[in-house]
Amino acid sequence: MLKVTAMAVAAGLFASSASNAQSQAPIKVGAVLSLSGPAAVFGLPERDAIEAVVEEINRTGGVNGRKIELVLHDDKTDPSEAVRGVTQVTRDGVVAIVGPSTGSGILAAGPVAERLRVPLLAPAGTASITDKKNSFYPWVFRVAPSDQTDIHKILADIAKDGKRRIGVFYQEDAYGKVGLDYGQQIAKELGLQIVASVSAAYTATDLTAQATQLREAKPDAVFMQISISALGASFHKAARQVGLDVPLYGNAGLAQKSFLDAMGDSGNGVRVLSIGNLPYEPIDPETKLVTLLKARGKTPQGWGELVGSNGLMAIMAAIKAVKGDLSGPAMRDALETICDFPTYSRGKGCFSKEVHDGWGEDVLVITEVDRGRLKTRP
Amino acid sequence: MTYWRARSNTLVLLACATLAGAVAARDPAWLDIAIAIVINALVALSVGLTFGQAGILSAAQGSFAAIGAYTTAILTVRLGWSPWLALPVAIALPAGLGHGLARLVTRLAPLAVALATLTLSAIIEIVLRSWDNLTGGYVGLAGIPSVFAGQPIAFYGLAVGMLALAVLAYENLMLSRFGRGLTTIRGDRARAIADGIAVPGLLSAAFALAAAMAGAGGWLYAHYFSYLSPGSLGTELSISVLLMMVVGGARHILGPVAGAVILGVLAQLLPAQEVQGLFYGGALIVILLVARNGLLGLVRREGTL
Amino acid sequence: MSQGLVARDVVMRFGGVLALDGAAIEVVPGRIVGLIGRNGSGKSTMFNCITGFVRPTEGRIDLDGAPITGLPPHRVVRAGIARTFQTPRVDLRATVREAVLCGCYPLGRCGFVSAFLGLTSAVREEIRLREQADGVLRQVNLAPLGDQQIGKLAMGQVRLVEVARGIAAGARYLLLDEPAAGLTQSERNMLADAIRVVAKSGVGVLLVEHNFAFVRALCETITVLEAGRVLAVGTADEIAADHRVIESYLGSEPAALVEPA
Amino acid sequence: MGYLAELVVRGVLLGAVYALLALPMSLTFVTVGSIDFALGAYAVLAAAVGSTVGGLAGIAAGLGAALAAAVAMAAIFAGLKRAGVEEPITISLASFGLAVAIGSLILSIWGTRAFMLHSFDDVWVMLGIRISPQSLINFAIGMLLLALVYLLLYRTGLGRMMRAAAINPLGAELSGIPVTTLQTGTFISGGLLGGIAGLLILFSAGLDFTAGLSLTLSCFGAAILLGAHGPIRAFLGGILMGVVEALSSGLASGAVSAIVPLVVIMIVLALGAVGGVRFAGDRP
Repeated sequence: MLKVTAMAVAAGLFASSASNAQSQAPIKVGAVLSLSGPAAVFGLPERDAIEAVVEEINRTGGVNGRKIELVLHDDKTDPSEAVRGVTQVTRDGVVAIVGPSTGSGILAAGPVAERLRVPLLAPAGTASITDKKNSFYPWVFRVAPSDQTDIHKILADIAKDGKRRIGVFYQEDAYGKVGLDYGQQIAKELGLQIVASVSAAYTATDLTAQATQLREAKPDAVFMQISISALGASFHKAARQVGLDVPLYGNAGLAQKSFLDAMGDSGNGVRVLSIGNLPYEPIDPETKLVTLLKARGKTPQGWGELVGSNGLMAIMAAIKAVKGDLSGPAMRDALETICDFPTYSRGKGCFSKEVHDGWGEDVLVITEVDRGRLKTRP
Repeated sequence: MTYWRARSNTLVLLACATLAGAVAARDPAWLDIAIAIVINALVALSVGLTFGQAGILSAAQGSFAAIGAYTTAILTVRLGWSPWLALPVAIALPAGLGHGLARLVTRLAPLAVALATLTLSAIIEIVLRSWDNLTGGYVGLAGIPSVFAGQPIAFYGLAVGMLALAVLAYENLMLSRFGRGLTTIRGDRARAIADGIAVPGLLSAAFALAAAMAGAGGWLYAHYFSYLSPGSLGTELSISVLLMMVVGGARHILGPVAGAVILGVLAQLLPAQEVQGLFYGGALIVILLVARNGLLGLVRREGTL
Repeated sequence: MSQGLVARDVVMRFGGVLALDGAAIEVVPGRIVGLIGRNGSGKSTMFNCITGFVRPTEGRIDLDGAPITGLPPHRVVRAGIARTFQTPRVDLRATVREAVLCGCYPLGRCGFVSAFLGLTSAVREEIRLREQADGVLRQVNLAPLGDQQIGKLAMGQVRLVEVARGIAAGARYLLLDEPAAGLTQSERNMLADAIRVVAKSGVGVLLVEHNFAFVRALCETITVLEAGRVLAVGTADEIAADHRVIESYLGSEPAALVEPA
Repeated sequence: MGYLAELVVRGVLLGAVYALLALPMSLTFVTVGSIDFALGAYAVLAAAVGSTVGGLAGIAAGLGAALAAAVAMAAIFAGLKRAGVEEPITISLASFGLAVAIGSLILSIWGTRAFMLHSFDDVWVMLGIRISPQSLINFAIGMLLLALVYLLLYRTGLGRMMRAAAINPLGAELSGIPVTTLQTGTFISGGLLGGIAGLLILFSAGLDFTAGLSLTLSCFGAAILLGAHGPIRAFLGGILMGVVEALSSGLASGAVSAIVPLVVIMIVLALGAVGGVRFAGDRP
């Protein structure tokens, strides 16, 4: 039943004449994603969703009567490999690229995208990727909420719960550091006080010392800016072990099935910010993505699928908006005109010349862990 | 004439690189790979000198490249220097640091040297990502001026030229008493001392030269990619250049260069994504099993190339 | 001051062990001096003190009147004191000429920078060093073997290469550490001839040996060590006749006395 | 004061895990003169298989998987040796290749999921410090294995042969000690010890596919820090690393807490160098 609906919707979205599809060469779309290395946590779900959606589009007749051909490149969570990936898929003739997966990958690839004149649909929250001061600003379009948006949403939730003294646990990388910096800024605006902050490397084997330090600061709640699920689960365990008995709030990085599986039943009550709630409580357009993924034997992991498919759907919308020949520059111009186009996620994507941050707070939901599942909170 | 006959490595390198450049020039993606390979080769050459000749296992060469790269990035982005003006600084600073580091570590047991250099590169990485005002922190430095922007073939020529100069310097050194001294130190320090060699001094000088090569590699990296972050160059590069050196042949001057080419091309040809590591690791093991003195060891007698 | 390599009152303590207790020795240019003693008598320690490989606790070592006590070993070498090793320390894959070239290291005047820049001065210097090495090879009759790999040589020839490597940089004193150990009779003779040639060219030779016959045949004067102290000094014949020496050292190995060198 | 003591205790408990991996690291170093870079990968593999199978069978399966991987390493080592490779670095890099391959295998089978199981829900309070029984088990197993390895090395004929092979491989070979067999066995025992460490981490802090190399590097540090001469130094090195890490992450945060353990490593190495290095000259 669901499948039929999905088909119908997709067919409606990409209505076109079948005869045309036969006569024209496929449109090439690039994806430069972290399929290995630490950011594979996001890169793999991004890829799964993009592949599933491309298959669905092609099955239902393509876009403007043309099939979509995906050109994939693994950036290995390495900025220079991201540059190489963008060069390579552009050589293969793509009109736009989803990726790279990481903020540093996008910052590295930006100048190349500018030189090769191909737009990047960036699935990362790092603020500086859409800084207007970048020479490559015209070529980078963010398809996820920015880090500030995320942090504001979750800290506002903490404030709403009446907590005042906040401890921060963050991972030692760009994502974690941003959490600390914006966290301090936004907390002040919301009248919260950050009483202690502790950090850990990706691969820390034991977090009891960090948890102890936070316990000593006597916070009302702890905010976790973490994207490595093993780190989040390990901290949760350490917190209970050392007697840090305050509510834990995780940023969107932890909205992963793997984080919940690792915590098991003991994770009940942990709050997690998420882009949609794909694995547990998908709502309408998201359910179609779940169906597509399951048809390919993939289990939805979290929000990687949503931002990946958002990137792809933005490209589809832009393709349809292009008048005349498809090319990188034409796609770029078209991307700045699209708004509220069909996607598989809740919330509205909207770009303009001035706004390259396509998604806002409306894609975000606060969820609560309940017996190994994320329950969307009203 | 005899001068160049004794320095055949440089000539072989130039010939091969010209040929490779001519082929790669037809395809921007392969040209990009070729440039990355030449940059890696320059850093790999530096481990060839420190480990292959002097027997000091340094796991910090990637960090020397990072220092070279950040030096030029900071000078050009923050202070508006010309990249060419920054080049000597980007070479001299790593060289100076390498000289000092060698004084510290060459007294240690071989594995302790590896640990010390590994630790040092971790420290450097933390400094690079924490010193926000100078290095741009985790986010890194974007907008580093390109050299020969839009003309990758010219940049390739520049990179090959710098690599060739490094090989020539390496070759010159090996043809002098210092080269023989390094070989003696690798085999037997007491023997080297009995030859009248000031071991720490010579090792420091060789280390400085190697660090200068890595720094030059970093300079190329910065001005080719125009972007630098703490993850761009560092421990991972240090380990991959060690692999390149061993795969190509540690004792052969061009061994690390050959290794850089083979591993660089291999990474492109192997199936990508999750399983790539399986193939990469497997290929590495097979190469080591087949060619015990490195791939150049299969073709050339030690010491000739 | 006076010519010669003079060590006086050398004391060496390793932890609680007194390896040398006021030992002394003197080597004069052009002469061959022997240093003998039982195992553990301190002769190796004395050898290492003179060459700078260990730093004596007390005492004084002068080279042609200038103190060299406590200098780092490579400076001692550069000051003109060459040494060999009991077990030859050579790269078996190197050729004889390459090995001797290694010994020419201190003769180089060009710096590291001009070497890797490949300046003409460095290229010229390399030619000069090769000529020097070839000269040394001729001096010890190794010239025909110049291109042989050391691994393919007989032990006696390897010892000769070591001697050549030691004096290649123009050392004025040559310290040999048990050079006759493990050699056949004919190899020993060949080595002895080479040592005499070297001494005749004005080099002072100090021979630390176990084999008394070899020492007796070569050396004009001999010093005998016992428990870190000088037991006796004299000509070869005096030493051979000294009853203390016979008791302490030769007594244990009477064969050494009668065996011809 | 109480807070500091608590951090030290936590550091010792963490250090026990490092120590467990540092043990095989030092064994391989002592008998082969080389470093097995795949040790951390054995640990992750054991944890991955163990968490998938679950229960006691999972523990057995995890150890089995780690052992199988170590047997592969032993085979690679034997192959290299037959090919005439003696350079320790070549062996190390081959093991690095294996580590990369195992990491990739784990990523393609299990994806990016975290491996973590929960053994005890209650927490014991000892001297005012809340400690999970699991960390005490980790420590006890670490001590037990240290004792076993020590007894093996210094109280058995096999251990004597191992040490002889380490000091002078050629001499040992000539006196009839099967050096290659011993070395191969050491690689395999690395799989066992690495596997045990991986399972203990699985039940305590958890880990994921990226952990392999960093575990190897931490334990490399632990094994070398106090001199790679034997199991006790390696074990103490592990404990020291754990304590320093716990103190720095309990008292500082961010760059400072990351840099302090590294600086301590450098200082310990430098101190070791001052006392330790003297050229033995020429004669034994």
